[in-house]
Amino acid sequence: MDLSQLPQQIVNGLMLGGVYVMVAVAFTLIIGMLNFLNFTVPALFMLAAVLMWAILEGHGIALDLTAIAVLLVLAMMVADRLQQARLPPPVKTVGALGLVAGACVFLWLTLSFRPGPAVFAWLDGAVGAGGRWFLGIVVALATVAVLSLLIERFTYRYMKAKYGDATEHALPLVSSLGFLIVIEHTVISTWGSDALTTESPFGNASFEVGPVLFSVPQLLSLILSLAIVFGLSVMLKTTKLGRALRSIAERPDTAPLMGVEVGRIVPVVYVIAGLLCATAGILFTINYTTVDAYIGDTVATVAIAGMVLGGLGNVWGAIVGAMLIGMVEVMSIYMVGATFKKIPIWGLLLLILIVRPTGLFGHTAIGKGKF
Amino acid sequence: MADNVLSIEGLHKSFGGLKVIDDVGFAVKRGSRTALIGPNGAGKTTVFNLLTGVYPVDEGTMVLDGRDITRVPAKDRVIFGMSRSFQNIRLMPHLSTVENVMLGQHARARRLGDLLYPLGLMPGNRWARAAKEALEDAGLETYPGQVVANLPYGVQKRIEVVRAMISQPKLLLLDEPAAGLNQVEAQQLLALLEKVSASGVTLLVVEHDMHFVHNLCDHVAVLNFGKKIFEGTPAQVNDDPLVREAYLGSDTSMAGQQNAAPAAGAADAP
Amino acid sequence: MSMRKTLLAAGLVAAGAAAGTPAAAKNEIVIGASLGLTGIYSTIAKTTEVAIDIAVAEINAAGGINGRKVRVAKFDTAGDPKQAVVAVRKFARDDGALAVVGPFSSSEARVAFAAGERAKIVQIPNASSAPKLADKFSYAFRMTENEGLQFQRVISTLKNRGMSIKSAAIMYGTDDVVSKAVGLFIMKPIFEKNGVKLAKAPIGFETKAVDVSAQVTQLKGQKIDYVGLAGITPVAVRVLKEMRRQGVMTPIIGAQIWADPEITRQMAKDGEGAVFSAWFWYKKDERSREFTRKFVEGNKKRGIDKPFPHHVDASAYDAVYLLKQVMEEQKVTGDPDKVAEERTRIRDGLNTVVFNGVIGQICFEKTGDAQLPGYVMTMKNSEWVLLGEHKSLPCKK
Amino acid sequence: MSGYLESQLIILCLNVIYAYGIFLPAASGQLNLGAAGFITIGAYSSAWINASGAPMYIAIPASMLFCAAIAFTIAFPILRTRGVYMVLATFAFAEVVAGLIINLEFLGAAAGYPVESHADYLVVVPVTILVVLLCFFLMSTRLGLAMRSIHDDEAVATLFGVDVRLAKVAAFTLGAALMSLGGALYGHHYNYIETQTFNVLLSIYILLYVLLGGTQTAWGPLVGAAFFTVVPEALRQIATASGHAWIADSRFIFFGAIIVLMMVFRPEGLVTRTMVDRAATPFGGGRSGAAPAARTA
Repeated sequence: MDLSQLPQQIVNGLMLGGVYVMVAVAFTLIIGMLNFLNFTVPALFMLAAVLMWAILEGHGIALDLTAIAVLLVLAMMVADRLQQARLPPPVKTVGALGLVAGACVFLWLTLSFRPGPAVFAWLDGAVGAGGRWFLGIVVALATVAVLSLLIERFTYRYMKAKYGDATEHALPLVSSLGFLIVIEHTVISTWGSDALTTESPFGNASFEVGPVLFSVPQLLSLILSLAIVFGLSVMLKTTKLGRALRSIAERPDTAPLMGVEVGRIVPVVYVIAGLLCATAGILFTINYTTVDAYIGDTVATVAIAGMVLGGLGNVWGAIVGAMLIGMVEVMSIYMVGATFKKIPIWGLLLLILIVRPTGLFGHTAIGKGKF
Repeated sequence: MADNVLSIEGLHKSFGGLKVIDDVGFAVKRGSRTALIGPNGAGKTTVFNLLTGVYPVDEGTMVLDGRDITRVPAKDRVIFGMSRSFQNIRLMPHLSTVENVMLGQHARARRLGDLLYPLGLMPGNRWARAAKEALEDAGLETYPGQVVANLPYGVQKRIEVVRAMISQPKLLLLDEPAAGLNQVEAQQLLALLEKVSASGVTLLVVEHDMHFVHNLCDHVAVLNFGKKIFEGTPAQVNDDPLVREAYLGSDTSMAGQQNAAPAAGAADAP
Repeated sequence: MSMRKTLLAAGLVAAGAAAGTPAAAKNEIVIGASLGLTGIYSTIAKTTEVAIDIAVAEINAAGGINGRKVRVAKFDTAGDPKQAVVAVRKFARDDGALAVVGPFSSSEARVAFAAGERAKIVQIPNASSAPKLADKFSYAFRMTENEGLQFQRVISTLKNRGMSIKSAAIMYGTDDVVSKAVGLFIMKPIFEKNGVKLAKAPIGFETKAVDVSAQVTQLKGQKIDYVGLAGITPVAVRVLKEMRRQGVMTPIIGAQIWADPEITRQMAKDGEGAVFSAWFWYKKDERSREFTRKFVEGNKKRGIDKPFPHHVDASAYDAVYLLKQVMEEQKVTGDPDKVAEERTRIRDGLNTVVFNGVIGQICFEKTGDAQLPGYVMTMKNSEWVLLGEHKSLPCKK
Repeated sequence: MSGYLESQLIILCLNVIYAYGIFLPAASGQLNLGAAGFITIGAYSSAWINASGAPMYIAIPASMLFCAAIAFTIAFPILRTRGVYMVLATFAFAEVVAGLIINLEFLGAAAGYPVESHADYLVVVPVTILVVLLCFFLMSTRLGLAMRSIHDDEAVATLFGVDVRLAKVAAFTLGAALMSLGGALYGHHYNYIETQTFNVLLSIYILLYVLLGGTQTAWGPLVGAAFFTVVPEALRQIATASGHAWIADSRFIFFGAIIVLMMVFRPEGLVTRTMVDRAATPFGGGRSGAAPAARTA
């Protein structure tokens, strides 16, 4: 072991922790509010990263797929509204049929014209290279946000319908795993299983402080992640929405009595968690420039460990935990080698779960319920 | 000694510094039907939970049929002859009626041979027969494949009593048995409890419905803020100044909203 | 209940469709192709399918094998060893196949070999290069070159061309059998044997790792001519990019694991100066160029954009022609009554065959591993440039 | 038998055994996401014992005992955790096992480990049938009743004299032994094992078999494992039959969507208690129709 590397390795650990932070916070947010381990988080993270890559590399099919996904979700939401609306049944039927017809026509148009490449051609001509960056960020955020709504509908809403019973708590877990499979395989069958690489606009921009190298995009992402998470926790503390969220987290049964519309707030939680994943994914693409269909699993499993370390349901705990776990990973590679990496990370997690299941800063109440 | 199925002395329990049970002591006579009443939050259910071992006691002793059960683990207390029903029905929602009752037999079937006896494969086995008979005695039909989650509330309440009874207790603890029942269901339950009592089992009942208490019980203990403030017959309870104060002095809206205050119950009574 | 009926119906559909798969008809010769068309190897296995299709189309256009048409029975294993066993049993028992091209990965091959040995049917993987996989099986023939031999060829070429390689560091995948073997048991001894000083003990990384900064930091400040990189393409690209990010500008050197045409794009300018080897060179001769042309075109038709064939694609293409040659030498008929005996004749034929394909000259050792040529390449301006050519060794019999 | 059907049957059998290994704790309310860990232990220990000279029919039971001993030891700390924590703890356990095996050179480390004796379908299928029968038997006993009671309401089960900890440890240990059996049979059937095949995805899938099948009756894991084995194959066959390769290409997308939809229509799993009992009593439909309460699907 070469001690002169230590400062650089510490920085490496912090930067890696920065990758895990937002994913860990996304996990902890949903687990804290809804007591549910959301397995779509890895998929959403990966999807955002891959969409960002696809748009940077000018894969028109990304836009086609996005358009189809967004359309389907919107159609579903309109259908929901329609069902709840006070309208005479014939109008509802006609409306539903019209919706289906409209969706089919749009689907057909998208599949036959494939507008993606044309959009890229126009974009590159009109805006230049920066246009793709902007488009990539917008598309990744929007798609993931919209998909979060879809996922909320098929996980939490069904859990709520059956709340209070042992078996049904596994329901959102199973549904979220179903989504994980769908999203991962959509990416694999569209872009394959290989590494997908692009160029970062920052190149390898970096600066050195003494013996330690800081990479500009990495540093920026770390600062950005921390700023976003900080903003989030301020939002949770001060705004009306934040108070509503906390009241759901603390007392899911009585929150409705206090005037909190759980049905309207929960989708917000999902969208926030989704946007965190998406931001993490976008930053990942910018930083590492190499993505594939499996990065979600790799990053998210370690992020889960970080979340547990910090204590379930605690945003600041997730930050500290994720940074720590990044450090543990880097230090174990540095000191004993990558072969042994799994043992310290997962051994630590196991130990914490058994000895101090609340993690460093967690509440005792969270996650104790049965499935 | 032999007269009392249960005697409690100097019971104390605090949760996080809050005294929930403060020096409570009373005795339940063999064959009696004792009611434990008091305003909301008086600690009645906590007494039940201490008795059945859900929580450990801080101080005090509990003697069941001559045996000190204070330190006996919860899972073993049922063997010594104490069984209970719950405030909110806690039947096993995914088990059938008969299976729920068979759970009540568990205390008497803890040998390995009993544990590995294939109840489900032998439809006519003695355990299932006993459970079915107990249900029929209670006037409950059983339907194959009917999980209890979908049964009416009153039926579930009675199944709870049957489940508790089949463990052959000496003392049956009933936590608000009449809560949430309509008139007819309350009558059916009362009839069942009369029958249980007639068979020699002692009843200890936590109940808000004073009408029900008057009809069923012969002895009353009143708790307020974790302390016993009264013990006597149901007829005396309305006249006790401390009891009146405890109920009327508490939030009147609460007394009005629930059919809880003994005063209201007494007014109803003939 | 209706759900169970649905399940039952689905089961029946599956069973019916499986039972309905036509066994070999008379006058046709069936070759199985075990491909990982979905799952983790899908990107690379899809082009293998194209290569096989080209070979079969060419053979059929030229009159088939011994006057019989060739049909390929394909099975998608999704990269799952269990499904690779399904594939070989299906080819052997249901499809009446005479031989199998595939399975793709070493994980699949090592379980499929055991099943193929019991079914007595030849399997020719085109990409499995984990050491000592086929020795115990008489029906296993791997059309891949020994990683150690290839790496020695890389070092020899560098020396012949007078390129300086005095010191090196090794980075290897710890959880992938080929990567680990190449890193620890091939690169290390070969470097030492050739007088290359190892600046550090080999540094490991996990194949699925997304961040290798901690490993690359350990390279910093070392005076190294080359970094020996033993890892499959995706993680090799990650390591390379991380090296450049941290300012380690040393070129990488490797054997065959990441010799994928895609690296011209994936590594792009970061791959400048990388040295590696492959057993196929698409500009070798007119036949190779012709195959390359058809291959690129065939892929384009399926919406896949490839610059030129991967050497495993060339292996799949040659494997079909190799089977043709052996079948012709052994006068195989594909007659369903004689399938069992003809499969064994194909095996015996493969043991002695000497074949010339787009790869070059091919023969098989007793271990079931092929002797293939080696082409040592370097990357220049995101293009592959040939540094040296090594003819395949003769097989000891 | 067709080679295709026989091989798929083997896969089905292994999946069924794994599923029962997860089902036993799940039936008593414990979600175990560590299947891969126990399967790895079973596969490697049986292979190692077999390689040391013991015949397969000794190696497999010995590996089951070994795995059961490990499960018994870790059951006490792990079963202290609940809910999400238990899911994560078992998951972490599986990762630690994988991390250990990859470093054990005498078990082949990354290169995998060859297994000597071969177990063909004549071994795998009867053993699977035995496992299924055993689990049906177990769930019909009073122990099974106690496990299902713990699943529904642990506190009440305790008050009726159920030794909750003992029942949970028994279910966890027995489940681990079954998974070890599954792993050992995997090794002996395919004759080569590597820890990379027993990954998180495997644990997730097995948990899905059980939850999708339903944890209320012993039919659940059987139906769940069959569903997971048959549906992707059915999609493959549909693709072949219809000539649309894209169906085969995207069959896992359909598969995931089916899982999500399944949860909408059958949130308690494919097989529920009510369903089994109705099927078991031919005229039960009419009688339970007369039940006093309105039922929900």
